[in-house]
Amino acid sequence: MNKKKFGLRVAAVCFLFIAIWLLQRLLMPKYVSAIVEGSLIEEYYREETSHDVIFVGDCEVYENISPIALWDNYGITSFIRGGAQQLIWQSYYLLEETFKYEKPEVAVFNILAMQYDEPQSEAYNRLNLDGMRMSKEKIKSINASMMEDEHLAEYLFPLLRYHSRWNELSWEDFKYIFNKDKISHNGYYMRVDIQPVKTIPKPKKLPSYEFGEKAWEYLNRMVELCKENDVQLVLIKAPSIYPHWYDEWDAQIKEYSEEHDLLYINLLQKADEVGIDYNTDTYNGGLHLNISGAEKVAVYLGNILKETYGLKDHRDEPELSSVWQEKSRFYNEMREKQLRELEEYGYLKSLGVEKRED
Amino acid sequence: MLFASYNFIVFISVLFIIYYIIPKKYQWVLLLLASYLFYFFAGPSYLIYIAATTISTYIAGRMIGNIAQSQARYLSEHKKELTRGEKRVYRDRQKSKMWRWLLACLLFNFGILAVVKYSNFVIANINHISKAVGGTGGFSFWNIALPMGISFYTFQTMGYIIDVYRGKYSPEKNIFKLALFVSFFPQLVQGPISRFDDLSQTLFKEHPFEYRNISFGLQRIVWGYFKKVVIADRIMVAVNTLIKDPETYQGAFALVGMLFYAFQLYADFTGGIDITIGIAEVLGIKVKENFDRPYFSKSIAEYWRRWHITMGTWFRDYLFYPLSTSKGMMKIYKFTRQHFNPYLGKRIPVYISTIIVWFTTGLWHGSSWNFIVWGLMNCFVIVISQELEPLYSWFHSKVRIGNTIGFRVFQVIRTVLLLSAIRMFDCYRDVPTTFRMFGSMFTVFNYRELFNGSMLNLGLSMADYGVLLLGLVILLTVSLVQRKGSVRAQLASRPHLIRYAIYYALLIAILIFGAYGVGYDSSQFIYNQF
Amino acid sequence: MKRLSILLIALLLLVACAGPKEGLEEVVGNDQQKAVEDNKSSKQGKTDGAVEDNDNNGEEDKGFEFEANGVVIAMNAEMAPIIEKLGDPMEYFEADSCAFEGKERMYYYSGFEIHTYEKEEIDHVQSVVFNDDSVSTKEGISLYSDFSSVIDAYGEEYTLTEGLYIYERGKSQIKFLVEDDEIVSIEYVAIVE
Amino acid sequence: MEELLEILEELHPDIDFEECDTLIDENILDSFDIIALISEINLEFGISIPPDEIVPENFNSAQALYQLIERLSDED
Repeated sequence: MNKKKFGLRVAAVCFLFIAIWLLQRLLMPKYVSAIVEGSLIEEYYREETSHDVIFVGDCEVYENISPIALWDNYGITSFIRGGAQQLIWQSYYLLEETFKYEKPEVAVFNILAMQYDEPQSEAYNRLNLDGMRMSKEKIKSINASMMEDEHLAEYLFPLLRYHSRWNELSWEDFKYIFNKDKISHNGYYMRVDIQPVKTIPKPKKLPSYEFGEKAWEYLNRMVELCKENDVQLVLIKAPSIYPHWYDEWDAQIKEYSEEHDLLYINLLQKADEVGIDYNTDTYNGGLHLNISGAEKVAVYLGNILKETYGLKDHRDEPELSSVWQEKSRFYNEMREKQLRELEEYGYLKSLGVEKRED
Repeated sequence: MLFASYNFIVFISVLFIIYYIIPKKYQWVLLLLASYLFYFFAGPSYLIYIAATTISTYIAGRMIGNIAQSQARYLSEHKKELTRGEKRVYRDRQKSKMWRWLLACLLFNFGILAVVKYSNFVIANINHISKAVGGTGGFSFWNIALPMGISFYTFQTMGYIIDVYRGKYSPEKNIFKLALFVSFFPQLVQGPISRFDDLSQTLFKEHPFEYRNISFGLQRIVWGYFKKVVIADRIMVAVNTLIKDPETYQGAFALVGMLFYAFQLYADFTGGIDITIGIAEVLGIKVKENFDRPYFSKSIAEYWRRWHITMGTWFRDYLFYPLSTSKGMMKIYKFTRQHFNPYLGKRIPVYISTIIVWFTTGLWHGSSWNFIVWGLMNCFVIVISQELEPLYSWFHSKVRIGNTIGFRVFQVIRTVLLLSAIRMFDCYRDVPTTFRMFGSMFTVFNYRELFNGSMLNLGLSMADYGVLLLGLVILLTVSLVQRKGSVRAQLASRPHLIRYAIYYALLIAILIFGAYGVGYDSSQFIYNQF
Repeated sequence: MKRLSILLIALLLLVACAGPKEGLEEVVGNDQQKAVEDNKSSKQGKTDGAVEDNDNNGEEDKGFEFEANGVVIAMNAEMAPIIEKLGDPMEYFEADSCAFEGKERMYYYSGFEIHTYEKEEIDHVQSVVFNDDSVSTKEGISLYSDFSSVIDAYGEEYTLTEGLYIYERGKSQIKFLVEDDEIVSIEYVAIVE
Repeated sequence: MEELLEILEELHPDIDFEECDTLIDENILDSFDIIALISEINLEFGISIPPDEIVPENFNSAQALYQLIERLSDED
């Protein structure tokens, strides 16, 4: 085989791989205008400055806490690495991965995910895993999360998963093939609309109130991981009224946190203290807080974190200040935009929210 | 491990690399290990079955070989002193010894096949009869898993032992080589059914790395996946919707289901065989072709010589010929000849054998009456057209259209329709349903419904139909190009740019348009039943 | 007459196959179909299907149903007509599912509640949960009765995990949670594909 | 050879078997003929032609067929 022929063959193979890689970029969902929750995990990699606090957990962190309010009130820098129905092992591996980039002072984990001991759905796995950069932790997380009919290959090469989107491609898929707009505020998903709590569903009796073995295992590992990295672990239960947080569960976490000398804050119990008004601070009947509620939680939590762990106020540091000023600007701009939209249409049309009938 | 699974692709990729790295004299050993690993993934307990077949056949083969050897030695040593009659007596005695070994081997191995594959069918039939005569029909079904590919490797291995018995070649002395012949993994799942003398020529050889083999083999594999994953697995969604609910999908939909199934079966089966032969080709091994553009056949008899060829020749060599030339058949021949006429004498033994062969063929396909009826229908059509032959000749002598292209196209289409109609038996759940559905094509006039959007309720979208149509065009084109010889060889003489454009387009088409992964869950489920 | 016979033969051509006269292998064209079918049929259990009675046991497929005020509530049934018959619920709650569209809705009626799931934007019954002993299953079981009554009514074919007895029928389950031989929870659940 | 030609001519009186060497290739003998032939040969010569000898080369001409019969009877 002569040199020229060999060179041609190499070029041909490279061309193939580039073509496939481009197709993969094209076919992966962009999560820009619908299901924006899918963008949360990857936005962490855009951060250029470090954080005092890292949040992990399900929608009860990324919808209920405003990092911008933490900065504005206490000069605390934070990021929420939350995802829809994030399972505890996904939270654990996200923390492990985060610690490779930075060592925050505090890690906060929302404890509701303890209820799941098994992978729940492929779709939620995707929202939490696809955004992660390739790493050992990502693969471990995938292996812990896969449903029975999922394959590692489909995570390593998402084209295998998303190839069937070829007939639903939209302009957006081409537009954001390389770069996407930022949609979150350090992992916080903003909503300004309001839907008050009208009913609190009755809790269903459960056969067992014991958390599962796997859930405990990862909680233990999370405690260990934080200890090793010299990070303070804080457990919280966000003030969402549904899914129901059982007293039996609360007791177990209380006991566990005392045993391991962790701070456990049940914000649901302390909703009055936090100042949550379930008539104005939630956008979907008490499941998730809106921006008003998220800011109240941030103020309340920030105070505790500052007092307990002596977190520094960075507001007088010019470099950080300018970064966070830009974040605040984007935050306020989006709030204004959503408020305007709400006024105009009566609901948040751009987020694909359905118009409410009531 | 299914062909269309990530595991399998990783498996063969790793195998290909190791195969050409290790010393060449161990290549066949690697293949044996790989085959057993492949089988292990299918179900560890299945290994017992394939090992039992291998060992029993090995022993029987060696014993028959020894007898044949000692017979040859004895005859040449005593060439002079033995009379013709004495030789014959000696030979008959030896033959009957060999026969006993052969018989034991056949009974043992076909016995295994019968038990694992047909016992529940037999039990179901007994229960049915017993219920009909007022009994309880209370035999419960056996819970035996059917070892993967057992019909294929049993047939292949029994072909070997019969050949050894017939003295066609001497038995393999190395049991591990025989084990590889029995279990060679690319053809384990769906054939082709190879002959030992043919396959062993390349199977145990040392194979140097040859670019052409690899390149052609990989092309064939990609082509196979295209047929299987893009076409067969996609159309399967609609086929399953149609045949699972015969009450809803009658008339026009039965016709659509029939045609779709023909399309699916072709793409799936020939695609699978392409993958098999392609893998073997990359390994430097030559596996016999199993298809010869079967849907261009002009008659059912011709179709059966061009579809699943290795199966057909197996039945011919090991069942039809022995049966039709057996002592019993000769007696029937003589009897009918003397008491009726030579015409009947010629036909009756052949037809009896043919019917038996087709019954067996049906049964081989599956343990249900559907398949038996399906086999007998094929037989019926072939016999009828045979008997009507003089009429056709007369017809053609009156109407001279026999050689026009139009008439040939008509023959081809008629043959495809006919065989598709017969194949409805392996779609629907039972024989009466099949007849009902066939009838509905002529009695239920809902052909207009095909155009009111109900085709989009079968699980396929407009885009899917687009892909299928394109796939059909590509299949047809390739088949037509094939008439001029190997498509890959023709491609190889084209400029690089065109060649690579075609390879890449095919590969990317599989990646993008393949009906695999999430979103095709239902088809995945159906797929597993194969 | 001649015409007629030509027509007849033309018809025969359609039905049967006139190949040219062929040699050795003519009648022997006994090939095979599909490897793949080999496995398929066995796994599909066509074995049984071919010979067994076809009259499907309708009851078996139907699944468990709850009946309240003469209204039948079957699992996976569409919810709209049920609301129409039952009247407006005493209370109503809807829960967004995180990130994706589709809501879980809960309708509270006297003694029980109905949960629904969305499929193609239509609400279907996901589960029925008993809230007090004013309602009972079709088989006559209500909350706080003895567990033995369940066995009497539903038989022994249950699966048991941590005090939860689950019976399955068609695309539905009925679950009894038992503490100290007393039924403390009764729930109908749809099996959703 | 004579007996063999007799058998053949009985099957197809119209063919010149001494000349023709494309009996199979030209589809003169169909499978019925082959099977009948094997039976007749068995009756006439007492020789059974084993299934693996049923290949076109052995049946293409009367000469080839006769050689086959010779070969098989030689073994006895």
